[in-house]
Amino acid sequence: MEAKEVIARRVALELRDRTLVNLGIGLPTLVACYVPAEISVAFQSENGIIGFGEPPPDGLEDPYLTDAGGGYISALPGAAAFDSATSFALIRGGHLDMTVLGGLQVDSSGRLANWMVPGKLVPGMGGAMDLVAGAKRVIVAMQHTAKGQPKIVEALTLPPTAARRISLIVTELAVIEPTDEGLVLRERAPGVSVETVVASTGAKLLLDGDTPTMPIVSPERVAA
Amino acid sequence: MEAKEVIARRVALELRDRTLVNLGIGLPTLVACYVPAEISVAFQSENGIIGFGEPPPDGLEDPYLTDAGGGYISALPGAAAFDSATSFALIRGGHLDMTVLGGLQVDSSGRLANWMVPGKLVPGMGGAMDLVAGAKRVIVAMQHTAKGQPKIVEALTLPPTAARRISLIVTELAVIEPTDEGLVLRERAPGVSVETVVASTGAKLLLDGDTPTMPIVSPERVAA
Amino acid sequence: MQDGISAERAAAMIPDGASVMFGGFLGVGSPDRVIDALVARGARGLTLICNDTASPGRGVGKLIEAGCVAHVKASHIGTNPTTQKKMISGEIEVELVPQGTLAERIRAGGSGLGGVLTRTGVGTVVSEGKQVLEIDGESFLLEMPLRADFALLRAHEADHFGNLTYRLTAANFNPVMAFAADCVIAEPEEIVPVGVIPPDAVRTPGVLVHHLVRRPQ
Amino acid sequence: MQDGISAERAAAMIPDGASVMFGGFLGVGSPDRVIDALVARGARGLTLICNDTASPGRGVGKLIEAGCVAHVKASHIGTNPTTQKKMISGEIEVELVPQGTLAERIRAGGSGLGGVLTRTGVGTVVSEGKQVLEIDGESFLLEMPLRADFALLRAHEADHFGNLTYRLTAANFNPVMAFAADCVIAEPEEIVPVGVIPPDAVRTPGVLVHHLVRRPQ
Repeated sequence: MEAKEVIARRVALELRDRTLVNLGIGLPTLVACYVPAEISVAFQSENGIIGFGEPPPDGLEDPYLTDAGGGYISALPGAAAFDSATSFALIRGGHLDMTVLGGLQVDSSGRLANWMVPGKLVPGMGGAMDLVAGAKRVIVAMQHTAKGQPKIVEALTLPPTAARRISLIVTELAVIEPTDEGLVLRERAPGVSVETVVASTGAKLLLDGDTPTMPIVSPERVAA
Repeated sequence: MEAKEVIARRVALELRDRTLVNLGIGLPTLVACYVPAEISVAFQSENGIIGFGEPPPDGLEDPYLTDAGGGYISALPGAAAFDSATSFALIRGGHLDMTVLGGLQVDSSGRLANWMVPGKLVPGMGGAMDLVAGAKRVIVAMQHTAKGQPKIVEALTLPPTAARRISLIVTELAVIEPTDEGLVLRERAPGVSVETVVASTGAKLLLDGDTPTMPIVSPERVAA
Repeated sequence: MQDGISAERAAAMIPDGASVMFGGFLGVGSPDRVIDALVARGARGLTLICNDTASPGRGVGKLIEAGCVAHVKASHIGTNPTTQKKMISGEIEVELVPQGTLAERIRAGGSGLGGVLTRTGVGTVVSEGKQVLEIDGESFLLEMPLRADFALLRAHEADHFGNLTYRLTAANFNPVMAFAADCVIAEPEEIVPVGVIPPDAVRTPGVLVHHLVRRPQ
Repeated sequence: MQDGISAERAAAMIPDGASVMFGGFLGVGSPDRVIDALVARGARGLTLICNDTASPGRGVGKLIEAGCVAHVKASHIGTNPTTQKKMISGEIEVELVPQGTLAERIRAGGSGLGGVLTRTGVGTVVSEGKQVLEIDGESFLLEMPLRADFALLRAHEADHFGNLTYRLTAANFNPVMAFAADCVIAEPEEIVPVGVIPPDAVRTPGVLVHHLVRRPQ
């Protein structure tokens, strides 16, 4: 299984029934493919819609129905459209149960950096700062390392996205929870040892008893 | 002509073409009856509509279409309905060209009191404080005296509605404009002498040359 | 969206002493059936957040008369002599809030904002005890966000997801209150299947609504 | 509402150096015909207030490429390499604003509020040089209202009074920008007689709209 699929499948297990969820562009978007069959989740796109689905069939695209990445989407029955002020009232007012975002770095205090690399990449924060400041749960879905370097570090070297501590980090190697005491290793991926996770991590990891293997939603449980 | 009609007719001359106007409950509401035929005004009701007209014919009332006084109204073609937050975004954001309000007192600095009489009458300010703080022009339409006592006074004895200076006072006796220098008597009603106005006013009135007679929109110029 | 609940069930969910936002403007756009059920169950000590207290026998005016209310935050109580009488006798505590400020405080409470900065109320009794900020040489009052335990809305249509529409001037405070309470209960005129309300016609997204009050059986 | 104007006339009304809000999200819901006309007339020195700078050849991306722009206030420029290049070369000055903060700053500018108090940006570079208020033990950043000389909107339908509707995700920043500029110009897909848009379907009241761009003749 590819790293991205492992991550997306594990994040999907964090989804809860009857909740509102925002998926960031890129890897987080994959999570929508692995929603467990027994639960119903409403996805929000910050450009102004709740209740969207797969891209429409070829030739049936609506130029006025796109996601936050600009891709064509479908509206599901019961969808609601709204403007940007309403969209961020939802995000910042505590109405968003969960957001899944990519990350460049997370540090030992659980702060996330994911919007710029000074001098190299200055795309802008888009809605990321609002999402991290406002969502009830913030899940960072990212590969464990970049070019061999740990992305989980003692202290951020990149500009933080928010002062707030994020809720959970999910990588292809492990599930890590930032807590008052520090980063706690909650799970390791199938076939990955605790030592491998520790060696790939740039911050101190706390162990909480045995580290169970990451459960991953199996293909047959995925919604059609 | 009754005092209220004189006032409403004179205020109607302050209406400008293609403007948005809010009329307070009571006397100010009468202004809508005297809109000059050549101009088009959109009336806003702060409970959430722009573009309303006369009460509907008997038996055709819509229980969900009322003005800020709770009376049944009609929607004119091109009306727009909206919620309270939008309504006050219009009022406080400078989008309302004019409001006409009743008054209990106006003082020499042009401050209005119109929302309570301590110990006697505490109805609440409703939208009055927002209207006075936010409308481009604030016209106070009121009778010149109450129970023989002047309502235009040197200093308010009632709690002010806003710190802001209102734009114009129209009574059955006179039109008075608050300015940096004080209250300037701009017009007197037909058949009313300057002396009568001064004698009925509790604040110093400045004269600006001859005081012309109040023009009042004549019946034939009123919109059908 | 779960199954629709009865007005009685909705009233039973709201404990004595709860803070409750009520949509409505002089009774237009009020959740009337839940109000009747609150009166019937003899609710006590409620804090009402609403534009006005309507009139005796109408809208939230029924709650005032029936002795359900301890506190009122509203912009206007002048149309209900009972509210005024109970305020003077000390039975009900009233906080008067300018109407636009009330709408914005509720919006702030529902949108995660720290407060509202407004010109309204500067230089009046409304500013007493409140912080005034000088911004670009002008004075703005800092007004606090408002939230409640419950919001009771009156809607026109609801679909099975809880998406809501409103009708003409019956919208008033309902849409903004939908964001600002821990539990949101909507009382629609009509309940329609999912898909009947087009996405652009939805004025309150269903994710905000916890319960729909069903029509009388 | 006056007669409809051409896109060229709209572009001619906007002087070089003006500040202009543009609706649109990655080019979806942008006033494309006025943008083309601004490029054609060789506008210079504009300040753009918009969510993003779309991509080269799309939406406001065309203005960036054509050298019309001196300043950009946006939440995201990552989809337009030309914006990034011109920012690095110093041709364009970019102020990055979190997307929700951008929407609220525009709303504050259009609603007469003194500022926005938000958690977003606290503890980040966004808070540099800004006031942080402690309210009920929590930190909120004070963000300033935003207004512009012009707002250019893309609408779905407009009636002859200028009442507007929007379509699905093409609404985005358009409704909030309608309140926040001295001159508001809307470019609708369809122009219909007064009365065709029902009052509850209107999302921007016509009183906010100064000019409608007519369809190509």
